[in-house]
Amino acid sequence: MTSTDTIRKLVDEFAAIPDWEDRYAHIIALGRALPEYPEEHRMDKYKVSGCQSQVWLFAGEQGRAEAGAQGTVDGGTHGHKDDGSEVIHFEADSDAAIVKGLIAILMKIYNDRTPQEILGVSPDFIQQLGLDQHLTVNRTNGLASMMKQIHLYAIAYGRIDEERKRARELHRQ
Amino acid sequence: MTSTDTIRKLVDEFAAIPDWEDRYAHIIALGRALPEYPEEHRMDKYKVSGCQSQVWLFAGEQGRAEAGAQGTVDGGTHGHKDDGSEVIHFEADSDAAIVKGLIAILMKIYNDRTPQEILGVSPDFIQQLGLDQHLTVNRTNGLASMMKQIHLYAIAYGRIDEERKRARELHRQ
Amino acid sequence: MNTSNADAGFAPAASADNAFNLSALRNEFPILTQRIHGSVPLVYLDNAATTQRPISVINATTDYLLHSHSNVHRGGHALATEATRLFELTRSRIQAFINAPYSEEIIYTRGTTEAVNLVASAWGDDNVKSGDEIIVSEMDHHAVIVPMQMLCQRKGATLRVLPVLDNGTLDLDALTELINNKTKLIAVNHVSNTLGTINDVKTICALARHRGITTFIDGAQAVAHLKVDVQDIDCDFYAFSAHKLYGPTGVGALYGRAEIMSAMSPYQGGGSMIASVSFEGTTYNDLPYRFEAGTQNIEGAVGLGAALEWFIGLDHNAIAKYEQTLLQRATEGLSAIKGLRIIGNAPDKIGIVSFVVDGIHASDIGVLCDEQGVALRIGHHCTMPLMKRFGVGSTARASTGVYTTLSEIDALIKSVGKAVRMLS
Amino acid sequence: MNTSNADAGFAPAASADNAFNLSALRNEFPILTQRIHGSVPLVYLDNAATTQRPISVINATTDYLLHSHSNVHRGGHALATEATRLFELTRSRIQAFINAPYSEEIIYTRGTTEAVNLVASAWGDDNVKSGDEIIVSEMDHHAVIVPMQMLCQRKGATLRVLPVLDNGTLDLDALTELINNKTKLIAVNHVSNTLGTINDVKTICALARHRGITTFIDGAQAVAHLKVDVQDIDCDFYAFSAHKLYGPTGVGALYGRAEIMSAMSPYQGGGSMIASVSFEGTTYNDLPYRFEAGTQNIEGAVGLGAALEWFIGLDHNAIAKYEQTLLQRATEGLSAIKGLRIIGNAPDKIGIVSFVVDGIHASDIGVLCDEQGVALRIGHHCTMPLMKRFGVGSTARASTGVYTTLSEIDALIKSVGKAVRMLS
Ligand SMILES: Cc1ncc(COP(=O)(O)O)c(C=O)c1O
Ligand SMILES: Cc1ncc(COP(=O)(O)O)c(C=O)c1O
Repeated sequence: MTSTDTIRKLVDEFAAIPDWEDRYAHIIALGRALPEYPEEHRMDKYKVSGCQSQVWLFAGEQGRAEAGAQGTVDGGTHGHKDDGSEVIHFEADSDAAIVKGLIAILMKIYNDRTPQEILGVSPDFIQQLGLDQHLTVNRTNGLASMMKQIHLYAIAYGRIDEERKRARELHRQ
Repeated sequence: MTSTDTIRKLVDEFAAIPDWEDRYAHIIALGRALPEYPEEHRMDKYKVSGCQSQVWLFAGEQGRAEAGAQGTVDGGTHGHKDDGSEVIHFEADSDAAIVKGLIAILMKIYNDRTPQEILGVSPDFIQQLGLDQHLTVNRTNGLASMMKQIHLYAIAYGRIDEERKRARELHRQ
Repeated sequence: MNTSNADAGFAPAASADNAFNLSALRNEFPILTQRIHGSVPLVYLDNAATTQRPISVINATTDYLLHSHSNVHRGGHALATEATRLFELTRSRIQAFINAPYSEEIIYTRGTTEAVNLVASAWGDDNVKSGDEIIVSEMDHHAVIVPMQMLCQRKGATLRVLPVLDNGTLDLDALTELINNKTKLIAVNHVSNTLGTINDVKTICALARHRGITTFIDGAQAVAHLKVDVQDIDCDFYAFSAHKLYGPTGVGALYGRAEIMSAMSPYQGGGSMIASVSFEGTTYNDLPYRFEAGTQNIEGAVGLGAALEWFIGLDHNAIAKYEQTLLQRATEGLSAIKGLRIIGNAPDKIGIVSFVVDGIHASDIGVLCDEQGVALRIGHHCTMPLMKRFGVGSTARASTGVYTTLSEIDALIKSVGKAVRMLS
Repeated sequence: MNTSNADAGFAPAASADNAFNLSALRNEFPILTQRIHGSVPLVYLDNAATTQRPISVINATTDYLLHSHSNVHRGGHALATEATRLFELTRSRIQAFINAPYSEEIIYTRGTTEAVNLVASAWGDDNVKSGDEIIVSEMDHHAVIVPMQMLCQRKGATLRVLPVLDNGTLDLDALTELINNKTKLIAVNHVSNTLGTINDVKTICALARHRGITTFIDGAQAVAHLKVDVQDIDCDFYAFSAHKLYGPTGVGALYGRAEIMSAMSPYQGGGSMIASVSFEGTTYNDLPYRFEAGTQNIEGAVGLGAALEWFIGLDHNAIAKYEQTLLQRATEGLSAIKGLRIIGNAPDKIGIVSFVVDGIHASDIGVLCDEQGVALRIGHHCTMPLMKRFGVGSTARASTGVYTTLSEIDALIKSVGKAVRMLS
C-alpha cells in the first residue's frame, strides 16, 4: 500500500470513531501492536529529544538491508525498487502508551518506504487525523523531533542511493 | 522668609504667568540671576548624575560657616539659630538654561535653611508650580538627583548639629 | 468570615457561601471561561508554570500603549516622562510588596532565571574562588542549580547539595554539617515548584548570616502564595517572576541588599547602565540602573505594577484558607485512586500536587486529562535531581491559583480517575 | 505611484495625493492622535528610541492573553500547545524577515543589548584570548561598545576603533589597516542611531570573511528602515529589538550562523536550555533552546509576530521614498536656523537628524519643543565616544517612523526655530 493509501485508510479508520475515549483506546491498541523495539538499540544515541516521555528511533544500514529484502518480495527487484532506491526500515518505541500509539501510526505511514516516498508525504495527514497537538509544535513528547529525524534519514539515504546508482551505472559502462 | 512663604510667593508668581512662553522666559531669567558658581568647585565630585545636562551642587562646612554668619544677622545668635542648628549654604549650577532656572527656584526654597527646615518642605510645591515633569521621575536632567542630594546633606548636617548641641550641653554642665 | 462550607470540601465554585467572592474574582479572568477541544470547559491547573492575567492587568498594559508609550529615562518629552513615572512606580510597588528597605535594591530582570544568572555572574565572579563551596538544595529548580553549577565550573568551586527528606522537606540538620568555612553562598527556593513545600528560609538565612554566608532565595513560587518580607527573612537576594503572580511574562525582579549590590561588578553592558563611556575606560551607573542594560520590558513593568496593585487588594487570609481546602481535597481525592502516589507531603505546602501512578506514564495521564479540559503539567518540572531523588522520571502536577474552585479540584480527580482506568 | 507632491515637500500629511495612504496608516496608531500638556497635538519624533504600536499588534497580544496564554514548550495541554505554536511561529517569521537559513538560528533575547552581551559572553569567552583584537566603530552604541570592552578586559584583549569621517560615515580605508592576524571580531551597527548613517556592512563582512574574522551586526536601527538579508550581508551574527520595529519592548532576536552557535557554550543557565541536569554534570539542549533559559517573553514574541506581519504588509518602496523626502525637508528646514549644525551628513541616511545650536544647550531645546508637542530625544544617545568625536556633549535628535508626516516635520522646524529664539 502506498503512503497515500495508508493515510486515507487511517483517516477513514479514525473518522469512524467519533468518541474521544474510543479514539485513544484505538491509539493505545495500535501502540501495543507495534513490533518490539530491539533492546540492543535502546541506547542514548537513538533517543529522540523530548522531555515528557522517552522516544527511540533506529534506522540502520542493517535494518535497511533487511527491509530491502522485504522490498524484494514486493518489488521483485534485488534489494531495491525499480527506480534503484531501497526502502528504509525503522524501529521505534516510547515508554508512554499514547506516544507509542502515535509512533505506530507514523510507522504505518513512513516505515519500509523509499526516501522519495518519505519525503513526498504531505504533512497534511496530521490535521486530517486530528493529531496537530501531538505531532507538531509540541517538542515535549518528542514526536515532532521524530518526524524531523525520519526526514533527515530519508534525505541522507536518498543521497546514498544516488551515489550507489551512479556507481552502478559507472560499473555497467 | 520661611520656605512655606517662599513657596507661596513662587506659586503666586507662576500663577500670574498663564502663557507657557512667558513662564519659561521667567524661569530662564531666574537662572541668569543665580549667583555665579565658584569655579574651584566645578569638580566631578560635585556633579550630580543626570545625562542630558550637567548639574553641580556644592555644600561644604566652609560655605556653611559663611551662611551661619548670615544666620547670625537674622537670628541674632552666634552662627546658629535659636534651636542650635545652623543653616546650610548651597552653590549650584547647570550648563542648560532652563535647568539653571529650575535650580534657582530650588535654591530659593532650600538654600540657607536649617536641616529641619529643608527636611520639612513638602514636595507638593512641585505639583503646585507645575514642574512635575522636570523635578520628579526624570533622571535625565539631574534635578531629581539634586533634590535627593539636598535632602541627604540636610540629614547629614542635621546629625552633625545634634552632635554639636550635645557637645555644647556637656560643656555647659 | 464564613469558610465552613468551603472547609467541608464540597462547596460549589460559585457558591454565595464562599468566604470570598470567588465567582466575581473568576469573572476578572475571561480566559477561564474558555472551552477547549471544541467543547470541554477549561480547568486550568498549571498555575505553577504560569498564572492567567486579570482583565485589569491586561487593560493597564493596553492603556499604557494607547496613551503613554515611550522609552524611559533618557528622554525629556512628555511621553518619556510618563513612561518613566510608571516604570519607576512599579519599582516602588515591588519594594513595598516584599518590604525591601530601598527601591534602589530592586532590579528589573526577565524573570527568576535571569536574576539567578545575574547573581551567579555579577556577585559570583567577584566573590567565589577556587576551593569555595556553594550550597543548593536537592529540590531546587534548574534555574538555580545550573547557573550555580556553571559558576562553580568557572571558578573551580564545589557545589554542595542540601538533601530532601522522604516527605519532601529539606533536611535542615544536614545543613549545619554542610556549612563550613569555605561556604560562600546558599541558594534555595522559598517554595518548591514540584513538591509545593514551603521551606523555612528564615532559619536557613539566620544560620547563614551567623557564619557570614550570602543567601539567595528563589521566590518564584512563593510570592503568589505567601506574604514575603525580605527583611524578616533576612536574605541577601530574593527573586521572582511577574508571570507567576498574575502579571506579564518577560519581567521579574531581583532584590539585593544595597551594601552587596553597590559593590558588585555589572552584569550586562549597554545603555543606561553606564555613567560614562570612552575607549579609555567606562564608569558604571548607580543602583539600580547599573544592572539594567538596554531597553527594559517597559510595558511588562507597567503590567507588573497593575498585577501587584490587583493582587495586594485581594483577601489573602480567605484565599490562603481556601487554598488549603483545595489542597486537602486534591490530596485526598487523588490518593484514593489505585496506584497513585503523591510526591511531596510536607506539612507546610502551597496548592501543588505532584503525582505518579504505578505502571502508567505521566505523559499519558496528561494527554487524557487535557482531553477532559484539565490542564496539568507533565515532566520533570525543571527539577531533574529531585525526580532522581524520588526515583521517578516525571510526574503529573496540578497547581492552584487564586481562581481555582473546589469543583475544579473535583474535575481534576474525576479526570485523573478516568485516565487511569483508560490506561490500565 | 505618484510621490511628486510629497517630493515637493509641502504635501499635507493626510493628503489624498500621498503615495501611500498615510492617513489610514496613522489611524492604526491611536497614541498619535494624543494631545499633550493639555492641548498641543503630539508630534512624535523619537522613533529611534522606540516606535509606537499599531492597534493590530496591541490586539494580538490581548487576544493571546484572553484565549491562549500558557507557558510554552514544557506543557502538554491545549493552551500550552497553542502558546508554543504562536511562540515558534514568530521565530519562523523572524527567520523569513531577515532571510536566515534556519529557524534554529534565531534566538529570542530581551533586545539588541542582550544579544550583544550573549555573543560577547558565550562566543567571546570561548574564542577571544589574551592579545586578540576586537574592532568596534566610533559610531557604535554603548550596547556594542561596553560588552566588547568588558570582554576585552576579561580576556586581556584589545579594543580597536574604526574611526568616523567628518560627514558621519565610517572610514573604511582605515578598516583594512586595523585588521590583522589578531583580529577576532568586528562588531558594528548597520545604521547609526545618532547620525542615521547607513553603513556598508556587506563590504565590512566581505573583508572580515576573507580573513576568517567573525562579524556582529547591530541592526537595531536598520530593521525598520532597510530590507535586511543576513545571507546577502554574509554576517555571522545580526541582532535587533522588537520595540524599534513597531513591536513590544522586552523582546528581540539574535541571528547567529548555526555552525558557530552550535559550538558555543551556553549563556544563561536554567530551565529549557538543558538536555539533562544532575549534580554530576549537566548537558545542554540544541539550538535555539540552549540560549533561551527560563520563561521567555511569550506575549512579547506573540506581539513581535504580529508586528512583523503588519510591517511586512506595508508598501516599503513608497515609505522609503517618503522617508527621504521627510529627511531632506528636515535637513533643509533645520539648517536654515541660525547657529544650527547637523551632526551626520552621510549620503545614505535613514530619517534621523541630530543637531546642536551654537551657545544653546540641547536640553533647553528639548524642553521647549516638548512644550510645543514635539517629542525629541536629547542627550548622548548612548554614543558618548561619537559625541566626543564631534566635539559636542549632547545633541537633539529627531527620528521618523512610517507614520511621520511632512506637516510634522514642518512642526519640528517651527518648534526648534521658536525654541532657539526664546533661548537666544
Ligand atoms: C544602534 C543601536 N544599538 C543598540 C541599541 C540598544 O537596543 P535595546 O535598548 O533595545 O537593547 C539601540 C537602541 O537604543 C540602538 O539604536
Ligand atoms: C521554583 C522556581 N524557580 C525558578 C523558576 C524559573 O522562573 P522563570 O522561568 O520565570 O525564570 C521557576 C518557574 O519555572 C520556579 O518554579
